[in-house]
Amino acid sequence: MQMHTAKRVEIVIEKPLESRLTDALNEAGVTGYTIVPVRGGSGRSGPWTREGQVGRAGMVMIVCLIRPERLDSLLDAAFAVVERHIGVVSVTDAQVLRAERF
Amino acid sequence: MQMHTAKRVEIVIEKPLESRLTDALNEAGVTGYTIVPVRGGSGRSGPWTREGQVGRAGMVMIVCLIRPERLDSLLDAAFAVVERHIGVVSVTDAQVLRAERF
Amino acid sequence: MQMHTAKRVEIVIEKPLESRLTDALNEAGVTGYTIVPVRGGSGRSGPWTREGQVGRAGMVMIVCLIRPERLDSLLDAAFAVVERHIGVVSVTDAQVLRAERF
Amino acid sequence: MTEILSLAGSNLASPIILSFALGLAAALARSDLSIPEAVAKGMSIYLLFAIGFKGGASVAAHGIDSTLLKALAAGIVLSFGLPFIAFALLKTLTGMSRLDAAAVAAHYGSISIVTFVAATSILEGRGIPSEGYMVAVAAAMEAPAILSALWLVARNGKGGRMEPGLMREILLNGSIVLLVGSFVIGMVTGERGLAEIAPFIVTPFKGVLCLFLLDMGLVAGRGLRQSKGVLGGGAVLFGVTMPMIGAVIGLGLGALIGLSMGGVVLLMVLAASASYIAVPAAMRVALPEANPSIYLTLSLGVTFPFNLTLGIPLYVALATMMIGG
Amino acid sequence: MTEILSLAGSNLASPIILSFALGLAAALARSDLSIPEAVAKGMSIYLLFAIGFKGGASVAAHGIDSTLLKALAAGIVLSFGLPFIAFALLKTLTGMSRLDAAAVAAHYGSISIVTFVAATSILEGRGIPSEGYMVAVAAAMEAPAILSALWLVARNGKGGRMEPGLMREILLNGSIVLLVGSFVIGMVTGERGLAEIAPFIVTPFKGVLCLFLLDMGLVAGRGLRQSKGVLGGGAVLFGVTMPMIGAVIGLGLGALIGLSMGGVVLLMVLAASASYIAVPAAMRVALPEANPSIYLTLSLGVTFPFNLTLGIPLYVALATMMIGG
Amino acid sequence: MTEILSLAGSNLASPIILSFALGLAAALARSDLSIPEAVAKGMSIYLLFAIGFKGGASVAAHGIDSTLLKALAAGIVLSFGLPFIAFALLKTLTGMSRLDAAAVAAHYGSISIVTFVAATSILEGRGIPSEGYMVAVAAAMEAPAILSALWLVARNGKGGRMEPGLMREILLNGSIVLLVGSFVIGMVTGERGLAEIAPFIVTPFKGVLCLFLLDMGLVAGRGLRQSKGVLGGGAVLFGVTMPMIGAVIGLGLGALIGLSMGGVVLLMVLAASASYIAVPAAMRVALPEANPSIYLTLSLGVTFPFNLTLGIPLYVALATMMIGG
Ligand SMILES: Nc1ncnc2c1ncn2[C@@H]1O[C@H](COP(=O)(O)O)[C@@H](O)[C@H]1O
Ligand SMILES: Nc1ncnc2c1ncn2[C@@H]1O[C@H](COP(=O)(O)O)[C@@H](O)[C@H]1O
Ligand SMILES: Nc1ncnc2c1ncn2[C@@H]1O[C@H](COP(=O)(O)O)[C@@H](O)[C@H]1O
Ligand code: NA
Ligand code: NA
Ligand code: NA
Repeated sequence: MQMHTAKRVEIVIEKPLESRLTDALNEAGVTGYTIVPVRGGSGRSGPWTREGQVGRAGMVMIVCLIRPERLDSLLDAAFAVVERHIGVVSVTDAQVLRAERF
Repeated sequence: MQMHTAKRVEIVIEKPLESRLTDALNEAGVTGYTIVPVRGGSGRSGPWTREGQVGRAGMVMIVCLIRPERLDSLLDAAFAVVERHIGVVSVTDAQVLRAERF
Repeated sequence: MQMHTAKRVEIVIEKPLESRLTDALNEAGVTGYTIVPVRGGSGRSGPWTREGQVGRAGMVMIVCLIRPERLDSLLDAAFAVVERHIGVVSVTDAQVLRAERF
Repeated sequence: MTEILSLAGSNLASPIILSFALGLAAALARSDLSIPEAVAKGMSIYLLFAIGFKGGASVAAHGIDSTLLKALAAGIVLSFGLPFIAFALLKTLTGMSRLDAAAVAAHYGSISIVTFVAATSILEGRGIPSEGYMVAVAAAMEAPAILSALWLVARNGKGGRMEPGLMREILLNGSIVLLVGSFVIGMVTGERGLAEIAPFIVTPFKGVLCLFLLDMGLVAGRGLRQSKGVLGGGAVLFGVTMPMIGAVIGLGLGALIGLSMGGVVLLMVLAASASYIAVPAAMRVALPEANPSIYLTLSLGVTFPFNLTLGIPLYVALATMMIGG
Repeated sequence: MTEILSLAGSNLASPIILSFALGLAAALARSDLSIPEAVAKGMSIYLLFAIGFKGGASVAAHGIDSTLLKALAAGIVLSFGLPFIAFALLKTLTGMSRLDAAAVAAHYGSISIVTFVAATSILEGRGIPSEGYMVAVAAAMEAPAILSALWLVARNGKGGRMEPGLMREILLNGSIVLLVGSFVIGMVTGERGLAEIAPFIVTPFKGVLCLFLLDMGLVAGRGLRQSKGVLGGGAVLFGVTMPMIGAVIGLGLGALIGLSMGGVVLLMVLAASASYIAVPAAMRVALPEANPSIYLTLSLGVTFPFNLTLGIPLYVALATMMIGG
Repeated sequence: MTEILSLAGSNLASPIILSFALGLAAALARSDLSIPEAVAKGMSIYLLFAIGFKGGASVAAHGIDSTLLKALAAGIVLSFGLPFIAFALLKTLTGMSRLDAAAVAAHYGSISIVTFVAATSILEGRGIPSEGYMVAVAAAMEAPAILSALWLVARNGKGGRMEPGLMREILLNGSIVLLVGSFVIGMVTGERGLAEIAPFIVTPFKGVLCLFLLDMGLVAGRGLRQSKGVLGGGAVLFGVTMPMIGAVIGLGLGALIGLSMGGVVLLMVLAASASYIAVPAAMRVALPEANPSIYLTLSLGVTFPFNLTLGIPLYVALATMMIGG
């Protein structure tokens, strides 16, 4: 099966920032992503869990598959949103089927 | 700790197709996978979110860890289901503990 | 954008063990992780789905990004918990933004 | 005419309709108001269970009418037949591809159970009795339209294969099973069973319906916003004409088989309403190339609000005029 | 005998049992009907809160009976003791490994709160009063059985260590805390408190129970389908014999300590029922090598339906015969 | 004084408060009791819808009081003004950074709708009438405090920019839209609309409130456990002093504009309570560097329980003394 090189970017960010991040991605030309719910986690600001979150809106995980040459613009856009906020950005090498979709 | 080379395949697909995909995986001899819910996303068919999806059944993410030599048969099986549908397939190199499980 | 080498560890484990695993990670000095819900899956102990799980508490997926040199102590800690239980551990090479966070 | 208007007016000022309007407005204004998916699904299970049970208990109380079988047959005929009319109308009014037109047609042969529930509640409010077994007719009308749509596509040699297992999936889909199952439970346990659980399924029913319609409004509004420009004027025209055509045919059939005035109204409503749960899911499997934005926006964003606000009062008025109340 | 049958018959035709049957049938027919996990959990929280509160309010109304402590003691003795009987029976009837047998035994010493709730509701329907504090007995019986099972395994030198923190986890598990907590609230606020929230926890109770049992039927049916062949004939026989043995011992103990007829029935039901929430979770931590399919299928797929349909009417009949009503 | 104590005592023994205490105790004891997020959100939607609707229906019944506008103005003034007092008090009592102090201040200008609901329910229990439009005042007080906090930060040249879109987000946040929307629906459909859905939004209301407060207790307890040591003594002192200051100012303003005794109590409660939903979300966007543990723990872990248990009876007693009942 014919595969194509891609980057898999995974961003964990606070839920109130979600629409700001996806807007920024859209502006950077990234229109493909998948949002996964997050049940809890831990980081420098301590542990938290989702059950019965009153007030704490929680986090979400956004997964983007993109062509390698577009990685930098994606990261710039993401960083501008994540910068002042709680959150993590990681990148992995990947292969994708159906490159016409990216 | 002894690690073993593996492939991590991540498939995002429409929920109504979920059981068809897992059936196809089973037939291709892939009996290990994990299904993660998806809260929303965006692609060529536009953005969507899960909250209050009436009619739109949403998507799911299926993660499979397999021995590298079985990748092709997995991809063939997955592609047969995904082909005509909305969805994304990506592959990453990975290492796993406890290879006897794969 | 300046990136740093890291490992992405993904652990799928039974929910009743979740707090034992995160305690073990904390003891091993791993304080950053994200917990993703799991909707269902399949493995040597057969397929299951989450809807209406009475009695079966289900699984969760824990994602940790760590510096490569800390991988071994993480895996030792994780393995001690996962060993006798149902569950899967995989590791991928990754790059992260903002290494000061790890 | 003035009577229709006053009926429509009093309908529009009901908490049910206003809750829908609130949801619609909130979504169009891009408020983040939302009802969790699990809660929305829980409410729809509640509504199906309650409406099925009440229908069954009412049949137990009044005995099985000789028209039951005729009503079931009429429903199935409507579900099979309406897609062909819808398809022809779409080809006339819009430039939609055959595939999209067939997918839309399937929705209009099938039914919207919430529209049915709202109609029941309006009839009750006006003291018009109706046959309890109409919920069974609703269940019978969910699936046949899908077959008509697939046949419309296959005739054209354009894919749309009936995947193995799809028929079983459609017939055993959750809402049909729950509706029929609770109808049978209601029939078996009768008035006594109903009395036991009435404080759960009868008295708070209308309130739950309000919250559910709030969610429907949110979903419809968000859908309209996201698929701006997907529907042309012809499609929107179809979305309000087709229900009226369906209602008139339902009126004729209902009168023919001798349903009560309330029963005729419910058959009209079933014919007029368009599916937005069972059929879309089936279309994603059977006709994946058809554009879901088109059929969801039409069914949920145009026809559902039309029926809820203007349609139902109109059908009640029509039936009153034709059959007399 | 005919009385038992007619009682069983009228029990079987209740909305509660039929809802369970509907769920079971839907799952076995592979319908996609399902109740969201969050909603199912919400309903179980509602049921626990309501049953605990009502028990406490009833104790506040009738005063603490001198038998309360005796009943608690009887419950704890049953929970500790029944696993040994279950273990011996399993060794006789099946070829299960010691580990699996011990894990199953733990479930049968502990209790199923939904079976208890269903029994309460049947007693109420027949106008048989019972002691309000029986919900406290139910809470007391959840955990001891786990210790017996671990002891059965440890005796064999086969792992099954009591992990640090596990005991606290078991004693403070959500359902025990909620049951005991709402019992105390009911006791403190008494009839006045109950009156304030009765329209929420009393009148719609039975209806919620129907939907909850629908879900239980779905889960049990799916479990049965997925673990076809896991249970041999001996295990199934155990699944219907053990509850009856438990019920008879409960009958003896209940009579001995002087419970009312209704109270005796409830103690029988507690002894007869098998856990499917607290104990399975504890087993995954303490005895991870034991096969969950075995104990879940037995408890949820065999014993629960047996108790719900035939068991409870049988226990009522037995208690009526022995103690008189 | 003894009257205050007896009132506080009878308040403390209500199912509502005890449910909160149960949740708090369970969380502090590290029980795994938890209410699914979707169910908790569903309950809060129910409460907002019910309280808004009832307020609107009551306005429809009693006519719009000439004080409505004055009350709205008073609420907005309080919401704008209280953050400045809170900020000054924090600077005196604690060593908090300006940023954290401003973020906390925003919470105390805004309101907690659950505290408001609990107060309504206590007033009803004691037969004290109040103006239905106070829910509109509650909605009007949610947002202005955020602007004051941002201004406090900006004055210092310390970021806290008003991001584009944030104002729209705050004004159209789900709880404001639902509260105002259902208020309008209640006003339009009036007593007749209320009668239709009263079995859903009126009779079971208190019971739902119990379960909701159980969840609030769980969340507050978990928050307190996780942020042990985050708050010093000065901060805790602030958490109980500030509500009393707010209440006294609310009392003055309420008396000034001529609210009824019940209305004055509700304005006091609004002034005394601190937001834990709308404002925290806004702060994460506008002042991300402020520490969420501080403001959430103060608002949810200190002020909310204080108001619920001691505050409300105190405010009722104060209002009774000053205005007479
Ligand atoms: N090293 C990490 N690996 C995975 N997720 C992380 C990591 N660090 C932080 N996170 C996630 O990001 C959230 C906020 O992190 P922090 O900003 O460090 O408090 C945490 O709650 C986790 O969900
Ligand atoms: N590049 C991508 N990266 C991650 N997820 C994607 C991507 N493209 C599509 N998806 C996911 O697949 C779904 C359907 O995509 P599409 O078929 O392009 O409309 C989207 O809603 C996303 O959840
Ligand atoms: N090869 C695999 N790839 C992804 N997930 C797996 C795999 N094997 C097992 N799992 C997950 O781990 C759970 C338990 O696996 P097992 O212990 O093999 O029964 C399954 O239900 C899956 O969620
Ligand atoms: Na139709
Ligand atoms: Na038992
Ligand atoms: Na305030």
